[in-house]
Amino acid sequence: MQGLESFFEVGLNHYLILSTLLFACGLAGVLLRRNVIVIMMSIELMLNGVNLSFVAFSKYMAMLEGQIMVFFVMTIAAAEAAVGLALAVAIFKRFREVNIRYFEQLKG
Amino acid sequence: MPLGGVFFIALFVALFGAFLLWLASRLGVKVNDPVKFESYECGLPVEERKDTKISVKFYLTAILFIIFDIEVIFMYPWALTFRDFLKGGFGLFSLIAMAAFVGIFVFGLFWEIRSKALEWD
Amino acid sequence: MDAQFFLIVLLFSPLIGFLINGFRYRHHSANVAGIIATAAAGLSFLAALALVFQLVNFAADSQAGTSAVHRRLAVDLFQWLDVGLLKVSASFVIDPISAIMILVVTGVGSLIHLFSIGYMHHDAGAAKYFAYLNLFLFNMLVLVTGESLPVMFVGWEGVGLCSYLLIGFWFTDEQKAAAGMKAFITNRIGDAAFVLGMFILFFAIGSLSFQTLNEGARRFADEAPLGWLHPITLATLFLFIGATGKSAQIPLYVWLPDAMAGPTPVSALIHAATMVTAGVYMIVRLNALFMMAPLTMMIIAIVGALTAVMAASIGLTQWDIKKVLAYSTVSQLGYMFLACGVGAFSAAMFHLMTHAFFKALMFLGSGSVIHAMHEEQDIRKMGGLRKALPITHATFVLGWLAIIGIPPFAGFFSKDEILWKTFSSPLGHPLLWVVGAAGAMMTAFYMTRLVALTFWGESRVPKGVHPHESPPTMTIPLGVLGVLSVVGGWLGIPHLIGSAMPFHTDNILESFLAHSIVPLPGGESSDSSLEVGLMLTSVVLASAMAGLAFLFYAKKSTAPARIAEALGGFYRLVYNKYFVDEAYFRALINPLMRASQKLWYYVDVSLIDRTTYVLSDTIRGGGSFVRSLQSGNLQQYALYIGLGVVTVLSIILVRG
Amino acid sequence: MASESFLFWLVALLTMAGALMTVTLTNPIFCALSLAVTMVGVSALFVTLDAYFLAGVQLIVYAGAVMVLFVMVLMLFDLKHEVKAFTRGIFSGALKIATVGLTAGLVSGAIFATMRVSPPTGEPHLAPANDLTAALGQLLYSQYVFGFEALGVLLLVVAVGAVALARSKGGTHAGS
Amino acid sequence: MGQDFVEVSINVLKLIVIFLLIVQAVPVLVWLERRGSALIQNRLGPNRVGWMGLMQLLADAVKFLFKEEFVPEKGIKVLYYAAPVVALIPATLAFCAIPLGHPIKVEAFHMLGHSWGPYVFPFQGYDMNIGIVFVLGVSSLAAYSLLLAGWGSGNKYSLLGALRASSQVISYELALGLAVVSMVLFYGTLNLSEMIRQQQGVLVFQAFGQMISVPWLPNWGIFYQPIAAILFFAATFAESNRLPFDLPEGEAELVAGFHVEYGGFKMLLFFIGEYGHMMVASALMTVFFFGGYQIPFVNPDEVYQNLTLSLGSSTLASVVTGFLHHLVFFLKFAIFLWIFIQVRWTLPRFRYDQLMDLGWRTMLPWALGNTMVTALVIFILNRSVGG
Repeated sequence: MQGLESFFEVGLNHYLILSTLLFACGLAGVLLRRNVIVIMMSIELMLNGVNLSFVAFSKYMAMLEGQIMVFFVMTIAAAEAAVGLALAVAIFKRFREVNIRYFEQLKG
Repeated sequence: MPLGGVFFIALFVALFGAFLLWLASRLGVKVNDPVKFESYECGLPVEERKDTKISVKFYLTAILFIIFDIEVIFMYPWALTFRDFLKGGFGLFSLIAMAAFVGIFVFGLFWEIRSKALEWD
Repeated sequence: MDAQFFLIVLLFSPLIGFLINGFRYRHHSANVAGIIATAAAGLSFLAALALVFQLVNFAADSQAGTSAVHRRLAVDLFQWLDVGLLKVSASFVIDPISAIMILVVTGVGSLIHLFSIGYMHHDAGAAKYFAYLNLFLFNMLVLVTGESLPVMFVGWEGVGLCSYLLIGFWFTDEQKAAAGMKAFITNRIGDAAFVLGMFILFFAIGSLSFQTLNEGARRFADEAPLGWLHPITLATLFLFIGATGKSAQIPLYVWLPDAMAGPTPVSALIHAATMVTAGVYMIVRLNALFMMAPLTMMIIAIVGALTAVMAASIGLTQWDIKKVLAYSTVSQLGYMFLACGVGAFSAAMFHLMTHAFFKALMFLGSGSVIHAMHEEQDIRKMGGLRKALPITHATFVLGWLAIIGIPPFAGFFSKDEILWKTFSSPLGHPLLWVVGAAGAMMTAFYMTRLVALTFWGESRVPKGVHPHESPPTMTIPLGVLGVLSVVGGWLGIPHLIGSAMPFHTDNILESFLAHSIVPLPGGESSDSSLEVGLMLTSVVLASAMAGLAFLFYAKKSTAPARIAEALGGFYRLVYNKYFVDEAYFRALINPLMRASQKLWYYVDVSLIDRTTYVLSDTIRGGGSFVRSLQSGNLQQYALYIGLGVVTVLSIILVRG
Repeated sequence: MASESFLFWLVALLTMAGALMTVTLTNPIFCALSLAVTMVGVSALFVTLDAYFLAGVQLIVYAGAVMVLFVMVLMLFDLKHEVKAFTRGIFSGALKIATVGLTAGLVSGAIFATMRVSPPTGEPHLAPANDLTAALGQLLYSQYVFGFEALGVLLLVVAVGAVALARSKGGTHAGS
Repeated sequence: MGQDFVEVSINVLKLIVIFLLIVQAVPVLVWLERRGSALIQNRLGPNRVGWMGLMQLLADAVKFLFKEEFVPEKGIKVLYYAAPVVALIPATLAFCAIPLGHPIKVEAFHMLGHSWGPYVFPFQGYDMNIGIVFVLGVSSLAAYSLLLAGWGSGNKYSLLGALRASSQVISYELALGLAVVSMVLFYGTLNLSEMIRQQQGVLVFQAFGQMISVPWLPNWGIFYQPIAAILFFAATFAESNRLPFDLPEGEAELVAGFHVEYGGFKMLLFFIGEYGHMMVASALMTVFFFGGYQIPFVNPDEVYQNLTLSLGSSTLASVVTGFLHHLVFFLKFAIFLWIFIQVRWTLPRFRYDQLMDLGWRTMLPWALGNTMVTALVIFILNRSVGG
């Protein structure tokens, strides 16, 4: 009963697959959504997926470095959200919209 | 593992609240009156504008909160291990590392105060 | 306190002074900057004293056991380069040779810093000036204390840089800026040779540390005599070319007279006392290596002697007070090289030291004069300044007596030792002695001429100028250097005189240096009657020439003009410095520029540019295609990243 | 452990549902709320992986701060239901979906491929959970202390930059 | 959650009981608040229904239950209903993580033909090893209920109230977090039970290698960290939107803040949430600064041993110890709840700019300074010992 066993025995692979799926969801959001803020949320989703795999590896490989990495990633993600939203606010002030296409205006 | 407990009680509370709401909606009488469904604005006629003006300060406060919150969070593991560092003889190192961090923190805070980002009127 | 501490103080106190003045050069007044810089230099000098004291004590401690004392304080700061076989650590060494140098550099340097406070106090850029001066001191100390050629080269380049900066200090004057560039470029030629020499040495010996080099040189002792193409000969020749660049010898001496464009204290410090002696110092430092290459030694001796006499002859005709001193410096450096060339390294060091004292003194004196004369440098417009500038005059006279070799002043002992060694050393030759003695005579003549025209005789000062004595910050260094010019020579009193004196004084310097310097192969000649004879000869000749000059110039004689008339063309040749600059222009610089123009036209424009145009057109064509991909649509970019990820993942999966 | 597996599946389901709703719902506010659910779910997953402290940080930073910020901004903008939530273009849309699918598929494939090569050992070897947070702190403040200081500087820069950006022209709405 | 049936069921029961404790405490508190305010304002307060008006709240609850349920026209139904339910969760989850009494040890016993135990039941919902971080993390979710209510009502006043409330909550979370950091620094642990354990007996601390003992003071955190205590308590006032920080509900300007559109039982649920926050704050004050459930000067283990000797059964002794300490906890807890009420009727409300100023420019720097000074003092005191 391979299937049932993998249902009951949750291991590294389960977490990795879950993190892949989260990442893929986030990627789809980034590629397909129009709203800048939703895109940023999708990026957070991708980062969370990666964080999950870091923590899973950290447990199953018995290395705390993974968790340190996650700590750092969270910090940077929060910083990114802060700056990204500040940009979104600036764009919104200008165009009254948060469509990603307006960011093309920022092209140098 | 307390996780099960957490989930259980969260679910229980949610169901409890939902049940009470359901019960209340069952028990209460229904009287249809169109004015009742309007927004409550102290009895004056509802005034609605396309763009409700909301100060950017709320948003600014939230951004600064995120940033400073992370800096505070970073202090937790340090606070937890400070005595271990002391025992291991790295107390000064640890103290200086955190002092530098807090120095940056304080610099940021004072910058924000000086730039009047935290001023409400 | 250990040596490391003092060494760090020695090296870094000028650097810190430089940083303070350098970063705040807009804010400091001349006095504040000067005091900071002088304090830094003074601190460095104290550290140097402490180090030398340790070195001497070191000797006393271990003298009980063995007679051969190897005095050496080495400090290894950190590993600097580690490339394959080449391992260079930033290590510094204080041994008798560098001990003399650090004393001279920091001692004379401090005095000149002090002098500069008075000299530069009108100048707007004084803080910058002091910053450069401190930086120079730092680099010079790196140069003299460095334990390997690369470390020395750092200082070598550093002093070159400072020299450039300071010569062109008043860079708004185009001529002065050009003088700075000339010095820099001329030095570059020498530096290139220096680097080549380093390469050869690394290939031949496998290390660049002085100790290993000097020890490694002994390996070649069996192969002696080494031929022209032997790596050691070549390396030493290249190093010597480097030295001619830095120390202004034939053929690269042309920059030094022009370098007088810088402020006078700079001329005293860099272009008389310290930097220009770096070449001599380098050869002395590698004396064991140079001794292995007798052919190089011969060339050094000949070049030194020729430079000595040629520069002296030019000095006879110059009217600019600093130019005279500059040529005199070149000439004296020639003597040092002559000494090196004949294997009398300790004599070279001795002369280096005494020369630093009296030449710095004379430059500072000339600075004082120029200061008093409101930037006038022509000695024809001076005369009779003795009354207006009593202290300057008195100290200048001490310097004069020292340089022309009147006993018991410093110059007598050192110059006489060089001449005697030139005559007696197995590497020397009587002919070299003759050339050297001729140079000495000329030195006596032009120096007397300088003193006479400047200080004695009638005043030819223009009407509006009222010379005045300089402030104490300037006269105190003069006094100290004056004393040193008198007593400096007593460190190296020859055996002959020393043993005759009531209290038996030995040649302190020679015994101090004894273990750092390879003895001459043939041993010392000890023909004391000959030595006395030669000594008397040179003194008498010098005095005679000095007397002649005194008659010519102090007594308002028409003889010089008549002689110049009589010599005619030859006088003009000498007066125009043998047309060396012009010859260089005609033979080297102009052809080079013409060739460069041709190269530019045929190679650059026709070949390289055209190729690049074709390339750029191709790339532009490709770019316009790629540009269409770069639409500014962020999601499209994200898609590219995603596609890239997919590609990479596929490759990884497919390959296993 | 059946109960632990059950918890994992529960949380995983919650998390995935939140993630899917985040990218598919058309009202941005609901997207943000779904994402908050996902964050809480990820935090719970961290707990199942013994990363207690990180779970707490995840709650405080992501669920409590970042998502609150998102929700606040959305409310500030007063953005309601979007008619056109997704990008145009059938070809590019297909390409994008294909990319997403390929990424997920390839990574999963890689995971399964490596599982066949070396089956997961299953049992973790980390220290007991109580000391993990302390161990994390010790590692963070010794070996990674420079990264930590660098993050401090980064946060400073972000604080300054975000404020400068947000205040570039008064409030979000002209004249406020 | 436990090893076998008995343990799991007792743990589940415990959780439910704690939740019900919160829920049933609310009417009592409301009554207390009304009677208390009446006392302060020289009024009578509710006194008709039941003895001293104690039945008033029960009557109110029944009335709430029978009120009409409706959703405002512009409201978003899902969010509108979710908000009050969500308001309950953070406070409950946080309260469940706080130890309310001494753990109960149950010896092995026989029942239904099986042998069970031995068990140790912590006198709390669940013993988290990251205790305080969990509490803070869960509390930070409280902002959602505000925002959901504000947005879901479709009323601009409620949205404004929600934004103001959440801005206020997050502003004070920093000072709160920093006050906690200094406590973590002081105790060297994140676990709440461990913190309580460190406050046993009389005031004793080590300085420069010597033990200094103050026999007339209990070993409470407040004596080491008075500034942190003040900051923490002030910040919790703001966190639970109580006066003098009740700006979000400012009746005059914002009608009633984020819950303008709520009435009936939904409103009551918000009330439970708010009182829940108050209770969490009081409990945390007790745990951090006032020795938790411990009787001052007395070591709980000694109580347990003495009771074991006098009662004979260690299980019974443990149960008695647990509940005795729970009583002590409850007393301390009640004092803080009373302070909440007393303050509400004593202090006027802040202006919004004053509130933000206090949070960012006063409390945050003080909390930072307190943390660094704490670290420095710990460093200096410990340094001279070992060198």
